[in-house]
Amino acid sequence: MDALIALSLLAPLLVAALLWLPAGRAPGLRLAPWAPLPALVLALAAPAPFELDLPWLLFGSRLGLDETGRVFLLFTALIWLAAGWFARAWLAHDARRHVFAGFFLLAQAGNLGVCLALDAASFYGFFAVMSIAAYGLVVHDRSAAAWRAGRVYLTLALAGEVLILSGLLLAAGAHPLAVACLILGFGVKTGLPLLHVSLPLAYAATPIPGAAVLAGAMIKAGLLGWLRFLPLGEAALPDAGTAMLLAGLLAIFFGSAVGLAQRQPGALLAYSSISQMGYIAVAVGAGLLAPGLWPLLLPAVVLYALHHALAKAALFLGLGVAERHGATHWVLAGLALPALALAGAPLTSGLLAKSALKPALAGLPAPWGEPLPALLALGALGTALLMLRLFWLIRRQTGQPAAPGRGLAAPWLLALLGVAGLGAWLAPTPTWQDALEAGAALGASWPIAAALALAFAAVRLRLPAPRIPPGDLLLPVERMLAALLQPGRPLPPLAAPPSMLPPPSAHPARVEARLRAWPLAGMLWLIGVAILLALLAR
Amino acid sequence: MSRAVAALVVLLAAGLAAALGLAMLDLPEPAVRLPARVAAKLGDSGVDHPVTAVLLNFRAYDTLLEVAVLLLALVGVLALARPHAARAAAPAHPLLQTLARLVAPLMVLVAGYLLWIGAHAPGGAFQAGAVLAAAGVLLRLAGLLPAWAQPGLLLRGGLALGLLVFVAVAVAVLGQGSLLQYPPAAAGGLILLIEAGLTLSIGLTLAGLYLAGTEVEP
Amino acid sequence: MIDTWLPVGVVLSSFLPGLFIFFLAESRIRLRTALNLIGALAKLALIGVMLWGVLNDHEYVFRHTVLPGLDLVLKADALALLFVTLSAVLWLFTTLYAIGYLEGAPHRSRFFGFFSLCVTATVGVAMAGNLFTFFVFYELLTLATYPLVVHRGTEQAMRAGHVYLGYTLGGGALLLVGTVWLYGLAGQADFVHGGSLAALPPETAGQLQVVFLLLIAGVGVKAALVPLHGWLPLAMVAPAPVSALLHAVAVVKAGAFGIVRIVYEVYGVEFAQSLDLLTPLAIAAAVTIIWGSLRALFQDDLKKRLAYSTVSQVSYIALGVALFGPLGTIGGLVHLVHQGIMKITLFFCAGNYAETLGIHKISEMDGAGRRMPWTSLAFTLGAFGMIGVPPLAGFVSKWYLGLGALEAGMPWVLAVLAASSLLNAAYFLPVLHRIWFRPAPSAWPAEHIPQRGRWETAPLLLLPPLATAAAILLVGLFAASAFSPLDWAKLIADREYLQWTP
Amino acid sequence: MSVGLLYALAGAALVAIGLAGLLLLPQLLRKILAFNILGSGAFLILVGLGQRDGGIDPVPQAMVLTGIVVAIAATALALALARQLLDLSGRMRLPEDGPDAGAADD
Amino acid sequence: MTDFLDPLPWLIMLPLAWGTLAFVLGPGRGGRLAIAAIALQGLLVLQLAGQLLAGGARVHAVGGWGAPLGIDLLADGLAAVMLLLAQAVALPLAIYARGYFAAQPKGRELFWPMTGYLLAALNALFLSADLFNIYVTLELLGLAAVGLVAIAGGQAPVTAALRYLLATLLGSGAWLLGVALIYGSYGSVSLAILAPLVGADAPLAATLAAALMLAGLLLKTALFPFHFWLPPAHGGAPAPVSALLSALVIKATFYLVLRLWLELFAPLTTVAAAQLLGILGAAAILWGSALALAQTRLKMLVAYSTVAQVGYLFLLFPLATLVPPDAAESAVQGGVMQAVAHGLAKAAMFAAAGSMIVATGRDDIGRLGGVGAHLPLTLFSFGLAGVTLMGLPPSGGFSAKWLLLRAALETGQWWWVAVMIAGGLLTAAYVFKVLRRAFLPVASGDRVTRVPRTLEFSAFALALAAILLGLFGAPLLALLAVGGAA
Repeated sequence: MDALIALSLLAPLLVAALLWLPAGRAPGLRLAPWAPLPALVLALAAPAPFELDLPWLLFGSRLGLDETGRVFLLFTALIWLAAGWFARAWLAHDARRHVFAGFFLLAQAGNLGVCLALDAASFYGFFAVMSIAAYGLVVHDRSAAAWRAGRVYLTLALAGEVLILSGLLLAAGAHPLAVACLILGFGVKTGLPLLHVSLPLAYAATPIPGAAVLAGAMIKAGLLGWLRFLPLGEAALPDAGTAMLLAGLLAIFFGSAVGLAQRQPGALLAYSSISQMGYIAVAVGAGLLAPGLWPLLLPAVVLYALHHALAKAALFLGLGVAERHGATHWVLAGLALPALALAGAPLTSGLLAKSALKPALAGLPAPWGEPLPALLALGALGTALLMLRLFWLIRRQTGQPAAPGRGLAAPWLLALLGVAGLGAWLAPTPTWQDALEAGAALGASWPIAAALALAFAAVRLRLPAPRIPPGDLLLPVERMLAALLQPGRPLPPLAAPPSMLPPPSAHPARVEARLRAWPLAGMLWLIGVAILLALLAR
Repeated sequence: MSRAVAALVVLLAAGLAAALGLAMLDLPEPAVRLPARVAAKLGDSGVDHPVTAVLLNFRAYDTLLEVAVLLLALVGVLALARPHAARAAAPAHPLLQTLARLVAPLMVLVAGYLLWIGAHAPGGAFQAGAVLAAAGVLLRLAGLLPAWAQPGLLLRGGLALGLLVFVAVAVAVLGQGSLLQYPPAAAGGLILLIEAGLTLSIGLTLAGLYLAGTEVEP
Repeated sequence: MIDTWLPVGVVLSSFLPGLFIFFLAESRIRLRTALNLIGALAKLALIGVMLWGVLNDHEYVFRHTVLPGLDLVLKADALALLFVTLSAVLWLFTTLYAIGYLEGAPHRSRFFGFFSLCVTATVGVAMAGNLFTFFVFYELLTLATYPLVVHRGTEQAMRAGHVYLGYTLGGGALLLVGTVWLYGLAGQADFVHGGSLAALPPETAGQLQVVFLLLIAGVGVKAALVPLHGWLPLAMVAPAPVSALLHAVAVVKAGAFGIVRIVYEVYGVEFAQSLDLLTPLAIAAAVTIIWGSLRALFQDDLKKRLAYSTVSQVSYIALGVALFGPLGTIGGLVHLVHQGIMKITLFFCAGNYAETLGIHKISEMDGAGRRMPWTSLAFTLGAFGMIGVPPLAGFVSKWYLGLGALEAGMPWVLAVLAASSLLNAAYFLPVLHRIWFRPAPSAWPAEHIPQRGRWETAPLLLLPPLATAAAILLVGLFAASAFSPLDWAKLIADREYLQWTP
Repeated sequence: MSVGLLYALAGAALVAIGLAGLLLLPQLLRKILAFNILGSGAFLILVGLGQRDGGIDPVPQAMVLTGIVVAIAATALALALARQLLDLSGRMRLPEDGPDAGAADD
Repeated sequence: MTDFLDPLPWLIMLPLAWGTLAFVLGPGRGGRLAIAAIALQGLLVLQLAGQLLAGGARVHAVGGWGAPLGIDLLADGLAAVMLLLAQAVALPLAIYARGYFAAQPKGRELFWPMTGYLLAALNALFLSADLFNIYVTLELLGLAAVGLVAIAGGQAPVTAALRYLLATLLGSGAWLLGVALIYGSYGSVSLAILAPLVGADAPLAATLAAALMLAGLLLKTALFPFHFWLPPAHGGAPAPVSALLSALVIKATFYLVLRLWLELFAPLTTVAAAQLLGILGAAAILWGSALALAQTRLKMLVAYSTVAQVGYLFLLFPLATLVPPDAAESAVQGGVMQAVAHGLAKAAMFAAAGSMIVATGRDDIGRLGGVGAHLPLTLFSFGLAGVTLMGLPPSGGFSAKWLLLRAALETGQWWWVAVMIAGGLLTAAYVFKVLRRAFLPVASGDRVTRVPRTLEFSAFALALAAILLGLFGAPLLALLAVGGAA
């Protein structure tokens, strides 16, 4: 099992190293898609709680799996596998595909490592490797949009890293600010409001397989950070909990609303992610608010993560398939599955996840316990609308296949299978039962129905879709920064470097020449005698 | 500036003189009385004249260094005298030449006397040497001596003889306990030996200061 | 007997070859190279022996009385060996690099002579057993580095040399006054754990504070504490190996090391704390960290940007020292080593770009990663290390500094660290971006060394940065292993704090 | 006031005269002569003070003899230098002591 | 037999003898003889030092009479240190001079005799315990020095020599006046006899004598503002001469100031007078350094550096006068150490400068390019000497500065600290002004020729000695302590 852990982490790294060497490019590209296989095996085969101590690594590392970690590793590995497989076909004619693969594998190693890390330092280490390597995915297209997305992504990611590091250190010192730092730091990755601006840009700019892992797997690493490092279930932190809960709610609605105003499917999906992660933030916030509920909340959160990760990855891959093959019926049918899942339609993992969440949230004290389920249901309406809007966009935009797309279907299918099966397999039985209740099904269906109605009305009435550029709040900030900082303009020097040489002046030399004249020199000497006489005589 | 400075210099010099005068008028009785000590030790000095005794015995070391100073001055003057083509001696008046020929031997004789008398009365090597040098200058003025911007080996030996003898004697008597500590019995003879050497060298040196110093092309 | 002479041997192992090299004819390349390498390897061997001894609680002390009450003491304790080992190892790499870098350049004998002297001074600084000895080698360092700074002989180099001298000699003077004053107050005292001043009568406290200021200002010049840092960015006109050595090991590190010694082993950290000296030091370091980073942001000249980065990074060491408690100590000390490895890599790479392609400015670096992937890889590791990306060296430092800040009850330091990391990223990542993601221009500014087979540049230029870059990764990744810099720093901190922890 | 003291006072006056001359006279020959006057004054003081109570003191006399020889040596060297300077520059004065040239100002 | 080998008289007679012999041998001859003899003198000094360390200060009564009738030679620690310095500087310089005059024959004819007399005068001066005898040695020294300055001929050196001669004669004249006054007051000129007689209630004559003698010595030591004669004289002479003069001759008069101040006239000294000397010293440091920095000729720069360095010597007076004995001892040690260190370093610096001038064919700082490449050892020597002058460790100059600083801080006279620090930095400025030029490549049209090895190595030996002094200064201080002068 130790060897398997090592292999899980080393496989992507070794393949990446192979890609670095010119001679290793071809074999490396062949091997790249299969790099997450050891991790997948590990996730499936490892005994649930198991640990591996590596005292010589970093500050003494501990790798291993607990239940949470295992689920995360499972879906993470699966998504990376599907995306990697997909990428081989997607980028078959890209001259820089080895570069993409390199970053892809590095980010993958980081992401898998995050799932396996059981101590702060190594978690942070893997997290950072993942975040930074993903920059290479975001800017792969080298287009202006990609550059901008990359810049924004990286800035926020680094701010997040710094916050996380500060948070981890503060937590080690049991400092009250630790929780805030951690929430915000990982919140960058999970797209908390205000920290979310990089997501739409990045998802839209990244090539499809990259976007799939970003939106599916990597975003969940932020969640895992919360789960690992926030004192969930241990101490009640009403302030932090409330803030997070509110932020989550805001994200749910804000994400849906702005998402509807998007023109690009990628950006729309990003806002959907923001919205979906809002649910999770609400749950985590609830956990902070009421530690007693956490044993109930944790499985729900994990399940929700799994569901959203797979669904979002599948949606992105489907987006790619639609782009290359055109929006055929089969493709649209395939897309419908994750879309419905996201909207929480009956018989989907989405409903399962939401069913798991609801009872736990309902246990919250006032003023949350009552209104929360209703608000969440309203959120589901937003999600459903978003999905409809997505279909609309896909149909409109992908009229002609842009490039031949052989070999894309199989990995997509793998992802769809995951969406269909994995949630069902892993969900605890009571959740199943809740979800299968008729009331639940009905409750889950009405938002979809309402959404359909609204959409129909909107199309009929030719309501102009509002238009909000991806990144929404980013634009004014960017403008302000551009005005403030013009890179390349040097700051004025603090102080002029001191010059050691006095300016060459004839003056001392002139004085010197005068001193040489006998009358003056002699006079000075006589004065010297006189002064000495005066001073010596007491 | 210069006038004011000059005035101030004069003033200060006068002030110095005044201070010197004041100081001299307010002298204490000397704590040490050297004349008495000189008189007491005169018998051991090897000479009868107290000044000569001080010069060549009690403070002979001063004299030794002083001889070195004199020779050094000549060395300095010689160093300045660039080797110009020696000017032919200017023809002098025949009367001067004759007179010089007559007087020079006499002056040598006088020098010898002064040297000998120095042990008892005013006189001694310096006086004798000065007379010798005067003879040399006289001969030179009469055109009877060649110029010597570049003294030969013999001449250099003569110039150095006095100092070398002095030094030799000074260290030869080290066995007595210290530098220039003449054995009481031999003191008179040694002093005479030194003075003899000095007379020759001082004569040559003083003459040389003149002779070398004049040998410069205008 | 041998115990006494081992430290001397370490000093001489570069001093003697250095002297000899001065007088070698330019053309004696083989002999010169052999001398250099023999010296470097001999030094490493001697250090190896002492490392083993010190680990087993042995101390190597050489003592020579210069004047009554004034001893020259060379002492190899754990702290000294940390720095000595760093210097010796990096010297070896830099020598190799310099051999490649200066191939065919004039005045190589002089260069390598002073180069060796420079390292001699550095190991002297490291092993100085008291403040006087420290000062001796500190000044020697100034003198040995000046010719290296002005080596190119251009007007710009001369001016930089001028400024360099002005600053460093001025600093030396302050250090001297402080030292003399302290000797007058307390007599001669060796560096000892916990310092030697706590026993002085309380009425001397005011004087001790002034002396502390003098001493820190003195060493702060070399450590480039703001506002004493003005020389450093100018000094980057020196040839790349010199900059590498200057920024990584020799000069700035000597200053930083001086701060370590003064705080821990002259004043004693507890006593310094009781005199309220640590917080101002921490503030000075923090200001330097931020200011250096801000200035770095606006430099287009690559080496200048690196220089300002040094200003910022070296103060991490001072910061660690100022954080009262073993964790801060560990952070500062380990950064002493880590910053060295990282910065030397960066300067090696900067030198490679300049020598191979004629790239001096960041705006010229577009696509350099394509042409020089290995150099760029090393550069990337160095830059990420500086930012503090795990599991690289810089991360380890920052981690412990952060812990130390909390331990010392100065959580505001975390904000400084965070801001600095962001600024580091802000000035390094654009460089990386250009290297890796921008298309290469049709022609390089001045391609001196053409691609030869697999070698993107001369082998001696490429291998040293790759080795140090690997070290960046390894010291971070295996920080917890035995004999890692972190491990050694912990050993020192253990010994340092045992003395006074009740 | 003894004769010796009178000599000494005269010596003090000579010192002042010599000093002023040495410092103020630009012409070198005069300077050198002034130095000799200064020296003579010092010798007078030395001998005069030694004998201020009337008795003869051979020690200062011997010293003065020595001193005179030394002064001769110095004067000779000074004259040789001045002569050399005259030959080289055509002037009998040091450059700092006034700009007017010409060997004529003796 | 032991009397016969007593080093004291031989140290004086030997140079007199070889100087005279060199004169007899003829123009330009006697170099080898001189070197051998100076080496012998060196051994004698070492023997003397050994004797002193073992048995304390020694008196040698010339003629066997003893003071006050005769003249005494006194060898105490201070004298021995100065003697050591003189021989240590003279030996390498003699070797240097042989090579130098082979390359640059101007002035070689009578160099050796004059040097012999110069050394005799120095040794005699250091050993003399008799005020009038000191006068004679001063004159011997002065005339030898003046002769050496003029030795190469030419208008500038002759002018400088004449100026120097007049200045030094004025100084000796003042000394002689003082001697006359002292003799008139006390009836003796022996230091040993006089020391107990001079007290705080000394007559005006004694005070006036002290003022005159000290002022005369200051003039001869070229303390600011009485330095006017020094730069042209030291800067214009041939290099070995400049080295001898700067290293030794002014040290001799400084030595006398020290002796008078600390011993004979100690009861007369006041804090105010000491501060005056210190202020003049400080002014010398600043003024000399500033002018050194402004020079374009290498040797003039070095000469002005001497003006500045002399200033350091005089800082010891405020630090040693009427202060606690600890500080005073430290100050005197520092002052003497500075004298020794400066002697060695300045000799090295002038020697190195001479080599550079021989090699480049001109005395121009702006045209030193290529020296670093062609004469590395010489430049290195110059640099090492500069290190000592700057007071950087490890060097004699540093040890001196250390001791002086310690005294200054112990006595709370922080303003001297500032002066010393500023002086060190200014020194660095002018030393590096030379070094940085020398590092440059040869300017087009210039050429740098090789110089004889002996030139390079002798300069290096001197510079190295100045550095080693910093590492092994303790024995020197132990020697200095003999006899309680310090």
